[in-house]
Amino acid sequence: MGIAERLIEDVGLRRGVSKLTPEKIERIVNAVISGETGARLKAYSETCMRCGLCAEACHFSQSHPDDPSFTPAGKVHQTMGVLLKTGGRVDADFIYGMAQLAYTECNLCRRCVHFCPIGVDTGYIMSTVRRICHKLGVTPQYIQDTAHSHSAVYNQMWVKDVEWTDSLQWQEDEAREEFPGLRIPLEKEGADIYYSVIAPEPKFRTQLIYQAAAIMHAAGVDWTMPAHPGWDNSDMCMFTGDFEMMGRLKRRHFESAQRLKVKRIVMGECGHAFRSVYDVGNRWLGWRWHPVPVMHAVEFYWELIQQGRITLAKKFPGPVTVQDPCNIVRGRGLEDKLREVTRFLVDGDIIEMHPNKEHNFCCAAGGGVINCGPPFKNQRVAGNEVKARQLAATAERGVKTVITPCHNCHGGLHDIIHHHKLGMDLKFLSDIIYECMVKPAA
Amino acid sequence: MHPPALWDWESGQRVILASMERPEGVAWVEEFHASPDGERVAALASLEEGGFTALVNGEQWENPFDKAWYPRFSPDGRFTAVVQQDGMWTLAVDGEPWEESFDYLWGTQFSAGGEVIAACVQSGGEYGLCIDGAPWETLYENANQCVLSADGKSAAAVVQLESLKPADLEAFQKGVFGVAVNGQSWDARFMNCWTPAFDAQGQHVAAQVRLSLYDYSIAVDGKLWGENYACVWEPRFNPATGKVAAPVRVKGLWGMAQDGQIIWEPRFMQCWHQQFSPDGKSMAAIVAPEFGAFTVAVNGKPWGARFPVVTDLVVGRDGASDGACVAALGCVDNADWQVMVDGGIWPGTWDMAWTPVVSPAGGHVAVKVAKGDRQTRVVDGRVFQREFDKVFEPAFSPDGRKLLIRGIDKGTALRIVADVGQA
Amino acid sequence: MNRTLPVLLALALVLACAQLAPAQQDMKTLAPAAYGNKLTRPPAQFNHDQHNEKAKLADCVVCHHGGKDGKIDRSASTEGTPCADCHALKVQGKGTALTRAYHKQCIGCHQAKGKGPVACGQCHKR
Amino acid sequence: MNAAYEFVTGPLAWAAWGIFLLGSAWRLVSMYQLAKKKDASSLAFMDWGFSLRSIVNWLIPFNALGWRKSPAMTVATFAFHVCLLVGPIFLAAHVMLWDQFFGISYASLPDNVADVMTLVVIAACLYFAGRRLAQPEVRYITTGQDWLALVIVLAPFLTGFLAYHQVGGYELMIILHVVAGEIMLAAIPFTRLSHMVFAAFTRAYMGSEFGGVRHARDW
Repeated sequence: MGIAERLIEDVGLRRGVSKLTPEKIERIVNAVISGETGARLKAYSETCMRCGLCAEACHFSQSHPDDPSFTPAGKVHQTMGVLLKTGGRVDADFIYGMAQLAYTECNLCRRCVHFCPIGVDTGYIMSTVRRICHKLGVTPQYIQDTAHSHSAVYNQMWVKDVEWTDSLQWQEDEAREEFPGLRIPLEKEGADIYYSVIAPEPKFRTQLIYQAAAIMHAAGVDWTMPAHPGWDNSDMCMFTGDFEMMGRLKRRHFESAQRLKVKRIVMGECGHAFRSVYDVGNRWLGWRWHPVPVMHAVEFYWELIQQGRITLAKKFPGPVTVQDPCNIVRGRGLEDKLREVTRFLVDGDIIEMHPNKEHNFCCAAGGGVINCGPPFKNQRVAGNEVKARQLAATAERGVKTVITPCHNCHGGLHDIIHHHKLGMDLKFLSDIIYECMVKPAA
Repeated sequence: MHPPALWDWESGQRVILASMERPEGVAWVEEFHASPDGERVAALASLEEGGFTALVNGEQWENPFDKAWYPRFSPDGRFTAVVQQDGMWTLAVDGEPWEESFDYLWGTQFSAGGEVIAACVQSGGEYGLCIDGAPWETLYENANQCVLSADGKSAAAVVQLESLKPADLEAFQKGVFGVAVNGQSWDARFMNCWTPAFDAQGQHVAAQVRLSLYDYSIAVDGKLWGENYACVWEPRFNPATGKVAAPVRVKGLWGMAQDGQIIWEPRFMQCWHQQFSPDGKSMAAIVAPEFGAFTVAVNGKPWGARFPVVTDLVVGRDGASDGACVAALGCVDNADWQVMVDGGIWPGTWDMAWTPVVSPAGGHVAVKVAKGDRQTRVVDGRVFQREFDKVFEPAFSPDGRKLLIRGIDKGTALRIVADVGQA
Repeated sequence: MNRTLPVLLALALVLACAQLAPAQQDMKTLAPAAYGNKLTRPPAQFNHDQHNEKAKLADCVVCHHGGKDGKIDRSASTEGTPCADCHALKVQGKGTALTRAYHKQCIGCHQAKGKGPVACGQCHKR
Repeated sequence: MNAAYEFVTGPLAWAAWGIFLLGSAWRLVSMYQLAKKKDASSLAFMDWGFSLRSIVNWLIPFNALGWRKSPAMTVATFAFHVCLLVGPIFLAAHVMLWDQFFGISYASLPDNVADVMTLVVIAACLYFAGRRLAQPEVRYITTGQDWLALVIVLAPFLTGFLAYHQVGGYELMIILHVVAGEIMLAAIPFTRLSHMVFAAFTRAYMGSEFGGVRHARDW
């Protein structure tokens, strides 16, 4: 049992380990551990009592009940545990497995936090393992490619400067057919809201930008989007362990908003991006909090509804269930607002998944796992049988729609629903708001 | 009109545009901009019959365009916008489009005096810069982070020198990026290049470069410093000595290096936005001596004030000592903005504040500020008595005695010249 | 047969008396009445004469000291006075409580001499 | 016997307590220094209220999701920790020693209660050992350190129980018991048992992040 028995061939990992020597491994492992980690790692590694309670926490271990190498502590045991025990004297094959495990078998969802009496933060340990992998140059191909894209064009999808504004202008044109006078105001200094998205939106999911513009227009929001890089709030570098690039991206994002003198940043329905600007990237840069307030779309829609700025022409037919994304629920406590918004939009019950809210199971896509691409897809889907069971239980009670306010959750649940032929639809809140709201005429 | 010495510095108030109402035939008017001399206000407008135009002091441009965006006044007072006609993009300057048009054009930039206008262009899938309507001879797979020298005679951009196949890690890590100056790329290629910057004379270019996924340095005219760092931020040339300074990260902390030598010991949680004084004798930067606590350091020595966030650092001349006048903004959670000048904090907090302006001869600082829906400015710590719906960047007369206030209030665009002492 | 009962009764009486006012000659344990009938541990094994013989103790005052206010006076013998007469189970103010007095007296001496029981179970035998 | 007993209850006891107290203090201080140097962005979020909120919520049996999902372990670990701490501190014999050595006197448990608590600790240790052997997810992550910690904890209770009941050679057993207890004390700062020193802080940090930043429960 263990990662060595389930290795998956990946161009990036193979290329990375081919360049390693034992000396380099030892040097870098120790450079990261002694140079970049401190009391947290020391305390965690020393006081983890190996009680195994966390086995109940992880969707991977719950989906592989007979394989203890999928438990949170089991994952640490096979990675950081070995590095600390051997002082980094491990071979390249070990690094291959360690990287595969850290990048593709832990979503950094931190559900295990609810299971560890001592408060060991497995997500932090696995992030540190990833940091070491990054420093060793051993990262899966597809996520590394997004990291490259981030560094070259400040977004994760190789979207060039022109393609960004061009997409916005194209969406603006389209939307004006439906909403005469609608604007996607670019570079509007002093706007209330700076709206930022992740690069897949201009690249593949332009309807989300369309919908956001429609909602902003209908609600009469004073908003803007930047015409320069910084608009992409996503951050795969945070997940590859390239913290220097993570910081660079976050700096660009926040300074883009600061330059426009906006009051706050509202971001689309993405979880990991929220995490990167809410409490990760900002800290690497020395900011205790985000220097410009950031608000996830769930909270923003909730606020618009509270203020009566969204009126519905109809309600969305329920029942529905809601997926609680780890980064905005366990990471920000938006579970109640998510339900209030859902209740406002939906005619019918919210059939809850069990467990739910901050105890909900991860989608198995987040934490950069889905971004590691096709080689790891089967393992990822197999690693979340529990989510399939959760969803199937709601489907049995008549749920056809899963409200999923997170891009990664969308990707993850889509694959699970498809694999298990659950026949459920996934919706962003903005899909439903757009579909149901009163659309202002000219 | 340029230079500012030629502007009307007669004290008093003039109405530039009495009514900012939407004219007949206009579907909507976008955000207003004011010319630096305050003589003109302009906005882009959508026409009811389709197409876009600009309203400059209420007058429409002669010919409308299919689309128009990115409105900017040049420092010498010309109103520009990126426009599209028949599917092709170009720049319109006071309503006149450049002769050449492109598949796409964006990111208008001006020389310090405004005589030269540049923009980024894409033509046939290739990218480069276009200066006063003339594109670079060589265009690239990609070009971004464009920058124009102060005199407008040179332009630089980060360029991609080779195509990348999808997800080709090997090729990317070998390095396909460089810096092109006036269309001519450096010989050296890097994994990444960022923020090219010109020296005062527009002769040299320095940029951040990434040599591997982990090694960062500064390249000047394509030549590396020789020292590598865990990370670097944007380089700046000393206007007097031509030396290059850049923040560098060493063992998890930030300091400042100059031409590859550490000049500020790495002891900050953050250090960035360094600027030299006009005489090159002082350098200031935004630093965080502790986690979450920012301030300004001048020549490596931090001020006593601490804010969770510090922005908008400017370094100007100090009139009295002939040294440097350093101003910056501090805020808490993007609210409660305060103005710091030379280590002191002005009284009063604001919902928002804009980059401080130091008078050219030194001695005075003006800051645009907002409270609620009203905007005004603070000069040398005193609040200007009058509030506006909107004000634009402040400007001092060359002798520093007068202050130009460009504002919009109750639907009227105003130009006010006030004595600095009474402002 | 009919002589058995009186003998048993006499024995019982002697034992009862021994419990109430133990004669030194018969003393096998230290379990004064002050503790009542609820002892935390089995009574400490203590055979007075045997102990003194073995320890070569001729002078009674070594154990049966005088004193007051928590200060021991080795010049004033309290020979014949049971410990519990002076050391109350619980003390108010100065003075040493009975248990502590026993422990200090016995263990202290054993430690000083390097002989004799010092750990709980050595005296409080089951 | 007397010399050995005096040694283990005298110099060795001082040494054990010294190692325990000074060692723990040193570990705490050095850990704090390390945190200040290397974990400033974590330390900055420590918050008394949220720390206590987390600690209290985890101290309630079956309150945390983790407790609810493993009820047997929850019962075992709560019983174990309560008995482990309360038993020795309030054991009459130990109270008597405080009294004898320092004149410090405080309430003690009835011996039969303490006896049961000792058995609970021993039983819990056996249960933990059983889990380590029988439950795959525990066996997989068990290391020598974990066995060592278990043995170190089990030893004083087992020897104490035997000494109390005077089974086996009492004199040897009591010395073994004292030594085992001293080993445990001295091992606290330097083995897995250091969770006694650090767990409050790791828990507090998690509570602070979840309370003050994430606005979510961490239990």
